[in-house]
Amino acid sequence: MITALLLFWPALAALLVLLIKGQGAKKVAFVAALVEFAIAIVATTGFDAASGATQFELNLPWVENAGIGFHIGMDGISLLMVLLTTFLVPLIILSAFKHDYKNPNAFYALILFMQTGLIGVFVALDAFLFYFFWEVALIPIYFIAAIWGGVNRIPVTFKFFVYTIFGSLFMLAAFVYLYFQTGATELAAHSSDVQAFYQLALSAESQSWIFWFLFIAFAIKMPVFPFHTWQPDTYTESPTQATMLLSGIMLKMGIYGVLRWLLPVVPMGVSQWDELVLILSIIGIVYGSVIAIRQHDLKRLIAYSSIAHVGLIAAGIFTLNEQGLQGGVIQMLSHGINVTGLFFIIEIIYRRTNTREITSLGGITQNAKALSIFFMILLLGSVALPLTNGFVGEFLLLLGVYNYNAWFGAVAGLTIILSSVYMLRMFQGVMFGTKSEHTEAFTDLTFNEKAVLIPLVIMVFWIGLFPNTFLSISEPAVGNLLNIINR
Amino acid sequence: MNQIPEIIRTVPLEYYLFFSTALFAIGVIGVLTRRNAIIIFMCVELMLNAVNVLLTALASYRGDATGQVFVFFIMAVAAAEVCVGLAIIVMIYRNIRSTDVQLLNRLKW
Amino acid sequence: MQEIVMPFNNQAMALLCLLIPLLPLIGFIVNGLGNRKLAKGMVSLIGCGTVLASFLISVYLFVDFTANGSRAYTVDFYNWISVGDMQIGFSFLIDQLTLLMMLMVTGIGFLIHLYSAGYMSHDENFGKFFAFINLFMFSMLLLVMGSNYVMMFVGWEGVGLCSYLLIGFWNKNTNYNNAAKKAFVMNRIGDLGFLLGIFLIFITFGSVSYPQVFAEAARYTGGIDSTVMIAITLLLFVGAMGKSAQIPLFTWLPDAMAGPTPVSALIHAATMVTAGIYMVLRSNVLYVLAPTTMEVIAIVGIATALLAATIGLAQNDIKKVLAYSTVSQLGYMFLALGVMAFDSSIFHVLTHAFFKALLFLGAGSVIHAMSNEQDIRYMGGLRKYLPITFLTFLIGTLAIAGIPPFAGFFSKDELLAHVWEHNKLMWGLGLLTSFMTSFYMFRLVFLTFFGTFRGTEAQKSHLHESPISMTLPLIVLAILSTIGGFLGIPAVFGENMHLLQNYLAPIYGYAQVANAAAVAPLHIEHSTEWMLMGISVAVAVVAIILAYVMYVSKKQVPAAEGTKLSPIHNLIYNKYYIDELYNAIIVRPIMWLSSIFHKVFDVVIVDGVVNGVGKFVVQSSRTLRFAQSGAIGFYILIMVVSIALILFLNFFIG
Amino acid sequence: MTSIILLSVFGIVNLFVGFLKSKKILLPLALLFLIVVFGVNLLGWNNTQTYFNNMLTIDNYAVAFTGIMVLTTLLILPFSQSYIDAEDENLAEYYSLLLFSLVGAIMMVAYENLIMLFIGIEILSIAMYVLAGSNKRSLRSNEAALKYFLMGSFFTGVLLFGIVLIYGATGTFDITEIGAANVMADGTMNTMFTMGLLLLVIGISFKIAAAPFHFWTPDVYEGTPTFFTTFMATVVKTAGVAAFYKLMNAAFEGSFTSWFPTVIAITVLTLVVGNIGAVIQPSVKRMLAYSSISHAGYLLMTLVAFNDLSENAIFFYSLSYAVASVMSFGVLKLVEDAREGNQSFAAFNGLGKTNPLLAFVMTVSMFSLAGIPLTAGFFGKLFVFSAVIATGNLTWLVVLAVILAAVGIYYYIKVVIAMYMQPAGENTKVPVSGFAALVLIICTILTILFGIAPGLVSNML
Repeated sequence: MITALLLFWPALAALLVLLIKGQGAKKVAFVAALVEFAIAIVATTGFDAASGATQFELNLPWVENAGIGFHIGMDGISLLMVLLTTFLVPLIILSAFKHDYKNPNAFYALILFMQTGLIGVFVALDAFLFYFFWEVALIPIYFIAAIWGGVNRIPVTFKFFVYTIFGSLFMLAAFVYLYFQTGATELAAHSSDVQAFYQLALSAESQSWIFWFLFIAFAIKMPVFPFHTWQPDTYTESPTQATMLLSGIMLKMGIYGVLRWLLPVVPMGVSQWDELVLILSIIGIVYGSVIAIRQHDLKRLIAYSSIAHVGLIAAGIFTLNEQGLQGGVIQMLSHGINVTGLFFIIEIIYRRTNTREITSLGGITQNAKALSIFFMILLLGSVALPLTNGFVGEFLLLLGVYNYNAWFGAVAGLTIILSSVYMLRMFQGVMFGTKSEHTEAFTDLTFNEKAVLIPLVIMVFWIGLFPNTFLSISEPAVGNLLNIINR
Repeated sequence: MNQIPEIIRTVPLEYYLFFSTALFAIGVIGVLTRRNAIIIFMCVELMLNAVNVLLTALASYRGDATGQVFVFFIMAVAAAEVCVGLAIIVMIYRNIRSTDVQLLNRLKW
Repeated sequence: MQEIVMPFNNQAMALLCLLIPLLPLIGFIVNGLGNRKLAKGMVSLIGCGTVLASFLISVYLFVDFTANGSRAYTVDFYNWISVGDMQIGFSFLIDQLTLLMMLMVTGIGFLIHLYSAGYMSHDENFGKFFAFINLFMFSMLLLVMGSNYVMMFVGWEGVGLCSYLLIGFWNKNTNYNNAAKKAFVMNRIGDLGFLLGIFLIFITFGSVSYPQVFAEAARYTGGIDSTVMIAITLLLFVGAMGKSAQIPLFTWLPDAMAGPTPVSALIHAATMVTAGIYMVLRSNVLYVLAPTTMEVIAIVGIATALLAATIGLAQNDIKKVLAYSTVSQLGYMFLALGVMAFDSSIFHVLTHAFFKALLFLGAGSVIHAMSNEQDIRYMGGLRKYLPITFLTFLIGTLAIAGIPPFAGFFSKDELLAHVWEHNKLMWGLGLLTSFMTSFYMFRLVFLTFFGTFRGTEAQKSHLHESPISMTLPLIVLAILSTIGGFLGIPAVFGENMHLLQNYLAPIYGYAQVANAAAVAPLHIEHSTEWMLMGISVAVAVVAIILAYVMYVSKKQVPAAEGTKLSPIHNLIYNKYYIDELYNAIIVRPIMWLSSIFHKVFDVVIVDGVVNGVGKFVVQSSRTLRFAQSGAIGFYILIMVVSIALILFLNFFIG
Repeated sequence: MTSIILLSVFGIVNLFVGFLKSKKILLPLALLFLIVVFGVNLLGWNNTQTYFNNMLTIDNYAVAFTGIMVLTTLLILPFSQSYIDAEDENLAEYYSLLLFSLVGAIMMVAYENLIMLFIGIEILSIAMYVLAGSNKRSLRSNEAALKYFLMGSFFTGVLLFGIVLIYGATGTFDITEIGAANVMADGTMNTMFTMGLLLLVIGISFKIAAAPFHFWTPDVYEGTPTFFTTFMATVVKTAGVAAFYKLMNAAFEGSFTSWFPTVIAITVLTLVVGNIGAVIQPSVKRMLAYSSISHAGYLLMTLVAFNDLSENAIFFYSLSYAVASVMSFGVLKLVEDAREGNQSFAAFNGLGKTNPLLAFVMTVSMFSLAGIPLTAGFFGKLFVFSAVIATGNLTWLVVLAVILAAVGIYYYIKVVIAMYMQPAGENTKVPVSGFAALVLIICTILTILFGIAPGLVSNML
């Protein structure tokens, strides 16, 4: 039941927020998101981390007689994703407090509504339910990005929308196909339940093409090279809150999809193509990093860096070894936290200077000590400095990839070098040097901004110092996953 | 005195078939080649009549009344179509003083 | 063979161990958050006090350790990362090597902190500076105390970060920032190698924890010089190259002189740069299993030593000379490692820490007095104004030149003796390096402290000896540089007088098992040893005389900027154009690639395909539109044709 | 049967009521009639009856589709507000024609005999010819009527010729008997039968606007007053597809192989033409016309699948499409009335600001038409694709449909962009009558309800 509560509370809250006129909406939305986080915490305390089983399950018939169930529940991986979502959403809402968006009720309601979609994706245990929430999460973010975004928002978000739906329709086709391969249950001739999918024994050939149908959908969402071209533009043009949602949480949908719906369902397809996927991912790492080196726009820079980071996660996950998978899971959390924080810092800088061009900035550190500290910490997390969150994930991921193939590991490891190049270049350009006309009167962080950044920074160190808190939650679930894959 | 169906049967069925197909085709060609709405409509009527001829013949050969009954249905419907069709054409003529269908191509692309 | 006791159950001792790195971390946090709010006195008290406390605890640990039979032990705090069968603990290993490094790091660290309290007293970011060097102490201590490779990596990256922060401490200056970035990136190149090495260790031995890895390695059945061992050791060595500034990753270190001088002394001379040597030494059991790697290390070491020494000959910046000398000395240390003279290497690390810290601090004192002038062409005759600085600096120079009885003499001599045994050519090159070292160091001394003052009048009027907080560390370090050598008295002066060797012997326990031949003690004829000593001292003295003749007697001053130099001089003066070379073969191609990826690949090809599909659809739509001509006749024609086609296909094709 | 009679009677009653001065009573009355018919129709559920010597069967199939069509008509009528307000519009006649044409539509889903099919199609079509030209002074309306009429009657001829050939081959008009007749053995008869079958398929394809017999659709939809276009896009299409499926299922199941290649070709062509054609349309109405072609394509996919999932898929898809169309055309009508007949995308600019409700309704309908979750359209597409994939060897068709569905999103979202992301400019608030608003809200609720709980209606047949 608590899963259902998690799932529907944001949607209900969204309706409530929609009714509130004026800027009061954000406060209600913030409180609602906090409540959601509290629910997630309650769920976590009741969660038996030692067991890899799905917990808090709810299985109702949805499309009766067709074997399509409203089946939700959480295992360790889901729980972590839910925690990430519920943790970030209040912060994202809070981060918008200083920004008086037009039609605030719609803006915040859409964020909350999207949260339902996101949570739904992470807890759905039925293929069609998963697809359902997958798209449900897309619609609000499209509107947020397209209505409150930058100058070029319309064509850019348009492309994003069509692009991602195009990919996910293939997933739908694959799901329908898989659905018809399942055996009969007492209720219906077929079933779209996750367990039914896991029990499928498909021929290698059909697994092979199903793999691509599913992978394209997930790859576009992540995005993995070469399906990434919607991403930098969309991140740049969207309002920062949308960018945070997209990069912090939504991107994880793709990775989560791979974990839940790709690897265990078509293991033979995976073993046939994983090398290619790894190569693509690793190309993405180098590619994204190298491009990031020369970007001038801060948001675009982080966007490209995100391609690199996600490439590493994808590579790690497709190694199908425990380090890679666990690394992927923990890195999803870390990346979510770091990238959200970095985008927020860019937003803070943009609010004060009206520019995101590195060349027009500089010397901010002289005026804003607190900002410098937060920026530095998040940046270090992002470049995977030990004792920050990024290190644990990257270490495990690189170890996983190295375990798979030493050369792949070595090339993927270039991220360590390249990320430091572009991140430090950015930091130096923005924070160091002499002040520019834009940064002359730069003011340090306000209370609100600190309130957003402090929890993020705490998490940077928490995951960095005590990753086992989170690793132990996902470990049994990852073990289960591996058992199913290696069945 | 022969029954009408019997008289009809004195001609081989193929002939009816060819005849009505030819008539139908003439109708189609008429529709394709003419520009006057009324003549096009006449050609459509020709097509319907081709059908009627064939239907009658078939019904006779089958010794089945339903086919012939259907002819009446077709005639009734054709009459209704004529009413509506001519009304439409008249309406158009009032507006553009012509029944040339080629003058009507505002709706396109 | 030394067994490592684990786990260690003494809570109080565990707390003490934890306090050693933790105290500087607390100092970092307090000073960092209170940067502007705390009084400078308070800041220095916290900054120096925490390090002093760490030093004292280290001393206590050392005493305790020796008193309790010198048994190595680990202190486990908690399980840091645990995935499947990989358990990475947050734990420390206390053994002879660790203790030695701890004492050196905290001891010299404290002196430099003290020095900084004076040197940086006029800086507006005084608190920030102390925070950063405290953080450095924390990282460095983690590096040396960690009980597994990942912990070492934590410290490894941590010191890299501090190095970045401190080199770019005066961050308004873009050149300084670039130097900082360069240091960090170059270190990271090495770090990648290190990391891959750790992966390979984990895959080979199933653990990254020293006790397990070393025990496994001692039992290693793959034989000497197996591919895996060479790969592991080479990868680790790549890490060492980055951190310890060896060819090809050395160019960051001279640039790193952009940081405040105490930073150069602490990080880029005495402690951090020796991390590479520590790492090799720590992994000695792995390295003795891969003699090929050792050969590579030796070659890289001697090449670095020689290359840096030649560059040092022509530098005019007081800190740059010292920087190249540091690179050169580090090369020496690797040379020693390469010939498996582990003890000599750490011995040289130790003595080098004393005299190089001393030299840097002395240089700092000079710069302080000269109002931030660093070019020796504008100095001269400073011994009258800075007597203590001069004296201590001279002692340091004598030490580095290898003049007995100063510290450098012992370590360098022992080192060269090992090299002689291993390879005569290397010894010859080593001797050449020694000659050049002696020459450029005395060139520095003569140009700085002798002759007449060549600076501006304004500078001259400001010349003054540094305050006590700065001179005190100089004096202490000078004393250490003088007597430090007696830790390792060579066998010619008496058997078993080599304290360091005796002390460190247990850490080669596993290596003894794995490859006893490699760590067999050196047996060198006393006559040979006497001869080697004689030659090296003679060479050093000749170099000093040469330098004296050139710079004191003939009063030569290096050519001013822009003067036409002879081709070789020009080459050396411009550091063999290595930076330019790297720029041309690495930086520019990456930048070019970045543009190509972005502008051509991303925008034109990948996005072009995506947009192309969109355009194709729109174009199809536009084309399809023409079919919808609006003419009834045309419509019916097409439909009739379609009907005909359908019938035709069904009856004549299907 | 009762509903047919009732509708006929109500149609006539309506004409008489039209003599009254006030037109105010007409709408409530018509709605009342339809509600009665809807209720009466439901009585036929699980109560199969045949009439006229087995020429009509009111079975669950007929009841279900009649339900959709009556419901749709109910939902469409409130958009006639502009006719109520206008003095010179013959509202009573329009209503009656709609009611009469509904009779034809019901016959099309309840026929057991090709004669009834023909009569039903004609009743429906002739009424539509008139309604297409109902705006007598508009040349566009005239042109639409003429095009519809000429082409429609032409294809009536084709359809009839097909029926006659079938009759010639089998000697009967009864679809069950046709299905039972074994004509394949006889060579001559076989040719005649196949020819008839193909002409029949072509004739009905024309009625449901399947490519390449779609040419009338964009023009006629555009020219016809929007109120009636709505009816065309919903009731006519639903009736056509239901009739098509029933025909193939009852009469031509045995000759599957002889019509399958043609139908699949038509399906593919329809999907392509509909979706691609809609992409660059500058007018929302014309875009919706092309979109309706594409939906005919999706509906035809069920016919291609031709298995036990098809019926429910057709039903659900028709329902979701009909409701979404009522919403989209309804909003379009309101908007064009307020913008002096402007049907372009620009007419929708800033609707999100001026009329949040209309914009929301339009968005939901666009998403439903595009098949995006949370709307009924998603499950419509899901069921259709399911039916096709269940055949096992037509996955490529689904892939094609999926790609074209993505193209579909491209043009549907353009409306949403215009409404929410473009500035309103000159556009002012669109007046919405209470009835219309109510209908739009009901449709939205239905769309979302079926989008969340499709199980409510997905397994009725």
